[in-house]
Amino acid sequence: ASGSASSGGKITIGVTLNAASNPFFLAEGKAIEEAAAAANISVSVQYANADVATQSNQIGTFIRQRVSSIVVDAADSEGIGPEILRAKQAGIPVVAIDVAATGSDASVTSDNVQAGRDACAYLFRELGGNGKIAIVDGSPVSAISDRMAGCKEALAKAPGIKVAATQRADLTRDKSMDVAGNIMAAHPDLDGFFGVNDPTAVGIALAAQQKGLKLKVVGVDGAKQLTDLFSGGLLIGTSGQDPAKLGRTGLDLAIKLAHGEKVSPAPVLIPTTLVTPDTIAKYRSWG
Amino acid sequence: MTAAQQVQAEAAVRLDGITKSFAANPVLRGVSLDLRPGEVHVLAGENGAGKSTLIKVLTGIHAPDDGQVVVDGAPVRFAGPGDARRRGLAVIHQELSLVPELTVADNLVLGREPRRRAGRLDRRAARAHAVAALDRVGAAIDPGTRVAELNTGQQQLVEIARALAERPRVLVLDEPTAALSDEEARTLLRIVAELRDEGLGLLYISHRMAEITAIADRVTVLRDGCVAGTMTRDDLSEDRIVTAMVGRVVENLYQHGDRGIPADIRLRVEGLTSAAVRPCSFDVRAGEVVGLAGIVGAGRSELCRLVAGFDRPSGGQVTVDGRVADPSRATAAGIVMLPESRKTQGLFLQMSIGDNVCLGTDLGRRAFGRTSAALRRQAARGYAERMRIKATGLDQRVGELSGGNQQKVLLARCLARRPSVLILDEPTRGVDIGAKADIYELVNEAAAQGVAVVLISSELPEVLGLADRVLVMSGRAIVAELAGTALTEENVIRHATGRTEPLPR
Amino acid sequence: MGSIVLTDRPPLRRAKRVTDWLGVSGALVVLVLLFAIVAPYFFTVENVLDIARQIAVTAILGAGLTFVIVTAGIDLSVGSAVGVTAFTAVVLALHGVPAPLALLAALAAGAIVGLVNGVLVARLGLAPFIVTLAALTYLRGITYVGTNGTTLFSTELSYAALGSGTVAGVPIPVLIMAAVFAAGWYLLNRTVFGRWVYAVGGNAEAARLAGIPVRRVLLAVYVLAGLCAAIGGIITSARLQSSVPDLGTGYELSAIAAVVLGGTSLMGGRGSLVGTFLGAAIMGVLVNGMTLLNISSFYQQIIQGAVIVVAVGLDRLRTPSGGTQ
Amino acid sequence: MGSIVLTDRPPLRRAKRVTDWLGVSGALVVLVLLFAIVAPYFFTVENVLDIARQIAVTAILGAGLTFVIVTAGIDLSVGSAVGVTAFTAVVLALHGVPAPLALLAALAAGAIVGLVNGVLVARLGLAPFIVTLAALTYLRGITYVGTNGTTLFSTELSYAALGSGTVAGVPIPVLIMAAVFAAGWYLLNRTVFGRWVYAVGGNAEAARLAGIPVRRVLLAVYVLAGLCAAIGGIITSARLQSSVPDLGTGYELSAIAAVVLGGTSLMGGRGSLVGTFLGAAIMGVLVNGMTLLNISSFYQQIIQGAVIVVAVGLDRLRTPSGGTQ
Ligand SMILES: Nc1ncnc2c1ncn2[C@@H]1O[C@H](COP(=O)(O)OP(=O)(O)OP(=O)(O)O)[C@@H](O)[C@H]1O
Ligand SMILES: Nc1ncnc2c1ncn2[C@@H]1O[C@H](COP(=O)(O)OP(=O)(O)OP(=O)(O)O)[C@@H](O)[C@H]1O
Ligand SMILES: [Mg+2]
Ligand SMILES: [Mg+2]
Repeated sequence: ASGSASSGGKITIGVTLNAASNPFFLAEGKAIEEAAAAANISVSVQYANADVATQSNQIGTFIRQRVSSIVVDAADSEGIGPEILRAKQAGIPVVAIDVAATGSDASVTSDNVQAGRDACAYLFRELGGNGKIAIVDGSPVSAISDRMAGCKEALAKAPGIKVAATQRADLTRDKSMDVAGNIMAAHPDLDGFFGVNDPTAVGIALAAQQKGLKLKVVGVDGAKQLTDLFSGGLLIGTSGQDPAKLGRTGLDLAIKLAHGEKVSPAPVLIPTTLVTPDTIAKYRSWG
Repeated sequence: MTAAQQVQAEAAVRLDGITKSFAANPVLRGVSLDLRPGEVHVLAGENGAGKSTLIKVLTGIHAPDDGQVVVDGAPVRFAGPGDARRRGLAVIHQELSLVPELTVADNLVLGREPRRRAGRLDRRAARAHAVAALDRVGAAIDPGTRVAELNTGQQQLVEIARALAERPRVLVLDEPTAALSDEEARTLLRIVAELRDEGLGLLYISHRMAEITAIADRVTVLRDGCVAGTMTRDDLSEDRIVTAMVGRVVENLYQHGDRGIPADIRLRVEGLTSAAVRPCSFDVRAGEVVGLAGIVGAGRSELCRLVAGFDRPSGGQVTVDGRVADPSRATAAGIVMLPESRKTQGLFLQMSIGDNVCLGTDLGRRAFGRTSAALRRQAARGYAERMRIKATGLDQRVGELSGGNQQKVLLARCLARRPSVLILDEPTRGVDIGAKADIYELVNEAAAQGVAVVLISSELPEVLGLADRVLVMSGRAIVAELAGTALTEENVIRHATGRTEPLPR
Repeated sequence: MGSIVLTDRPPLRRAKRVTDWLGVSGALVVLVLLFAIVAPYFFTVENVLDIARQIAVTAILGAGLTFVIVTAGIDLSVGSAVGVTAFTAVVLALHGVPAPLALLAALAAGAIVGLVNGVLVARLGLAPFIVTLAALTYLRGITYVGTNGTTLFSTELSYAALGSGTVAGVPIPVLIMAAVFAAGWYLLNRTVFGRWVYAVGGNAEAARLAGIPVRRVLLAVYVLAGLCAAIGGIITSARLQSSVPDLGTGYELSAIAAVVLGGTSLMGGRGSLVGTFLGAAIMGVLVNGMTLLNISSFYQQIIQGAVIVVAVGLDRLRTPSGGTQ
Repeated sequence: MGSIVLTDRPPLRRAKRVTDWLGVSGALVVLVLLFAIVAPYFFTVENVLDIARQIAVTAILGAGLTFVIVTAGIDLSVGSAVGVTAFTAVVLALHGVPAPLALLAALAAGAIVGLVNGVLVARLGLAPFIVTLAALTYLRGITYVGTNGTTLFSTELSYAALGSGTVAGVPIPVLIMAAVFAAGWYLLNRTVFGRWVYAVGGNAEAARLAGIPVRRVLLAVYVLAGLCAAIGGIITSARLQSSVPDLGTGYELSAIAAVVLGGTSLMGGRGSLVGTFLGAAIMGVLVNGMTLLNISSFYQQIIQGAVIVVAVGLDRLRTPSGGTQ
């Protein structure tokens, strides 16, 4: 077997995605595997356990296998940089998907700032421009901090909105449920919540439901686990990302690079779409 | 009926040609022995002769490689210790086997707890069992006390009470008096005699000659895993036993070494005290052996631990050769103590003999703290040979040695530290007679070299035989100092049991 | 028979028992008072019940772990067992299996997990730490394979009330916790089996010689830990109305922290369920109070670590023994 | 005096020593053969060096942990210590501190972390498990506070070569690992301090009475563990040319798994660095081989867990002692 097949024959693409614990990355991986099968390309999809050193090692192994190109959804945008550089020195091009990765030859990312801005702006509109909200933040990775930045932009334009509390959970339902429950105990008069991803938003909604509170919650992701709960009335919207499209676009770029074609280094931004009970019919959710 | 047939008919248990090896090391080689109801059968032998191993085969802990255990005339194969117990074989092992964190009552009913419905512990019945069992051995212990808080003697009594509570037909006692004071030992022997009269068969292991001659109906002597001789009450004598055990004649066991004219005071203890010891003062001259007598719990160990810097005193001071010893660095002042419990306070059971001798000493040590196994072996060899440690080699793990040999390893370490003051806390506990003689010789040797020796022992003949002077402790204070003609067994007991007023000091 | 001279013993030990949880209960009282003063809403009935509900799962895992740790073992796999049992319950419930059966299946799954750990520890004599570390890994793998990495959820989860319902105002998870602790306490303190657990942890060799079925006791405690993990899995999945593949990650550490804070010795032979409950409570109060005060989660971690050290340190101060245990 | 009773020692014990790692080295050989056959590239010089580089950090952490575990302790904080020392080195290097000083500072940070653990364990007599569990928590908090949760990154990190450079074709992390193991081996097997470490783990009370400075030994092993964590932090941050706030999360478990796979007993008194290296190697070979074979990461976890059990199980089979340890 030979992997240095960029000169012809079947090409192999190494893919390493952040973590298997989040359906978002799984949706990316699944889309990549399907697209690769359709294009008769072999891919190796690995998940990095959210540890950038593990991800580094995985890229190292890809380099050793002399894959034709690499797709990475980085566990850390910067920390992965040196390993990407080593891949390039070995003549293997790298495509970053979902979040930027220092040194990549091409990138396809969601516009996370837009995602946060849209979700928050929508929440503030639904509150009539006035009210008291709380935010449940997550682990400080760039995709999450971008959403927070977007939300802050929206906040700046909504002077009637007061942020009563900002707390971090760990992007999971169970932790955010406890955190939100505690926030609600301290501030029983909240009008709304921004959860920085969908599991967080769902956790908030469950906490509110179990406390019998009526408030409005928005998230970011557009995952099925949130959109399916629209009927409950607590969750009112989310910024829909398209992991499958991120994956497929990334794979396309990786194939082109593997064949030696030129691609633009400018990041391809996959816009997010605001998903609400009104627009859900037009949206294909995932997860 | 011939004598042999009578044995056949009457034996409650019989061991037939038992052979047992650990790895390639044969420990028992075709040992046969029987035990009749209503007799005390003493098993004697040097350390490592295989006595405990034989007991473990008898009580289902080890399976024999060859030979068989016969109960009531039928060969049996025990599935485990519980199995043997159900057949009426109770055993008190050499090593204490209680659960320290549980109460006395819990321990007494361990493994056969009285229950109510649904596995519920019947606590009232358990307590009643416990009280009855303790009464049987005459022990005044609160059943609610945790075993960890009892001293060794009390723990031993609890074990005996537990074994007897099962109403066994056969009771095996592996060195039950090793950790007991003379007084306690006497009580135990009384109990043993009563049990024999009640028709129990008792297999009794001991290194104490006086005890053996006092209680034995028959004696079987093991040497190197073989039966070296069996004698009945009528034809047994201390000399015969010892000769069979050791394979040579041991003379003058308590040989008082030649001591020169009293030299300068080496160790001076002034008003040393702690929560467990009332203020004590005494001194020991270079080359002198001072005995410390008293009943269990008199505070002998506690006092010596203070002297050796094991525990922190709350007052008083210790001087060695005129220099005040810092209690946290007693070793630096040349005070070395052989602790009371070799297993928990002395040895590193997973490490080799060589390591155990060298640890904490300068043996086998080069510049910058370098050392190697070969260096340590080499350094330890002389000590091991002098102590006549019985082992397959200096690399053998100490945990695999018999109790007496373990004690010798520990003693070797103490001597390797070249002490100017040597404190020995029960140095011959569980040690066979041959080894005892060796140890006494070493004590005399050390004294002859000018070491100040303090000897704690619960065996009075030992203290009286070796010491130049004896301090008696009672109620955590020194109550008497005996020397010369006043140094008699009677005097020691009188002071130790508090039947006199404390001496004015 | 002659009586034996025995020394009088000061009643020192007994008193110690009562103060066994001095450090942790002291710290708990201080924290509660502190938060009651500075955090509005802290000392309301709702918030106290909330805290109780939030600690329920940790406390229940801790209850099972207490048995294991008293035998001088450890179970690192309870977090992963929460994940795999939650998955079992949810996947069956979503496929129309009646709730009682689905829950029984989850409990059975927990028992099997414990049985495997127990067999490896008790029969093969492997070290509990490594056996359950392996289980932590492979159970998570099994959950991922089973869920294919996705979240299973339903707004109509048949047994959701077990997570969010209340009886007379008390959340059901709190009632379950109370039941688990009551049963566990009875088992540990009032039955023969409980004595055996302490005996095995205190001196396994002595227990064996006394004829206690040491292996079966060990097997049983791991099964108990597995069952408690299953109860935790059921409550969590009921509350979340879903099975999340990485559910329970890291729970083992909080649960062990609760047990050890409660004074149970990792060396075995000593410990209590009351202590475990107090240990879980202190962590729950701390997190709740700090969140009410809107303390940054970065600082929360530092404070949590410090409180653990202080609580066990206080415990230690009353027994001024040097050296190591 | 009479005859000497030290009989000649059968060469049995030595032989036993050699098979101390039978299980893990057997499993390692089997895995290597298997992968060499089925995975192309596996048995190339580059890949073997790659594996060595990938296990370097785990193995180095394991080396420090071996000392701690031989004293019957544990250090759960090494993963968080990797994070905090990596941060120390990177932040200083990025602010223009010369590389040697920045690295020294990181080592000092590691030593301080170890010192704090050591003081709490050795002086206050707190249980190592809970002390280092607390450290795991607060050290992570400190790293988050220090970095404010962001990644510090520079393409020009002055000491980057320590992560990615090679000398005569051998990656520098591998050389560092070799140096750490050589020094550690010497310390543990050829110095009096090494004997003390075993003695303290085997019987702390006996060690104290034998005049061994038990507390200082304990202090020292935790400092060693902290230093090893700092070396791990330096290598990782050099490799990534950055300090990532959650760097090192969970590393403690891999490192402990390596140590225990290598036959070191968690009860103390027994263990070896060679074993720890083999333990780290087996995990590294497994992950590398499975990645080469493109095995799904879900199944990888299941296989990893199973291999751990099998390896320690094999180890156990040769010593057919029943019961528990
Ligand atoms: N588990 C074991 N593994 C290896 N060797 C053992 C084991 N148990 C005992 N031995 C060896 O068997 C021999 C006999 O030991 P045993 O304990 O039976 O002696 P003993 O006669 O009871 O001595 P003591 O009077 O000192 O108690 C010793 O040499 C000991 O080292
Ligand atoms: N703090 C304490 N609480 C309870 N009992 C204590 C305490 N300190 C010491 N003791 C007891 O005081 C007694 C003094 O014991 P010590 O060992 O010094 O006596 P001894 O004369 O050496 O007897 P032995 O022959 O048993 O060694 C022991 O029973 C010991 O358990
Ligand atoms: Mg014996
Ligand atoms: Mg004593």
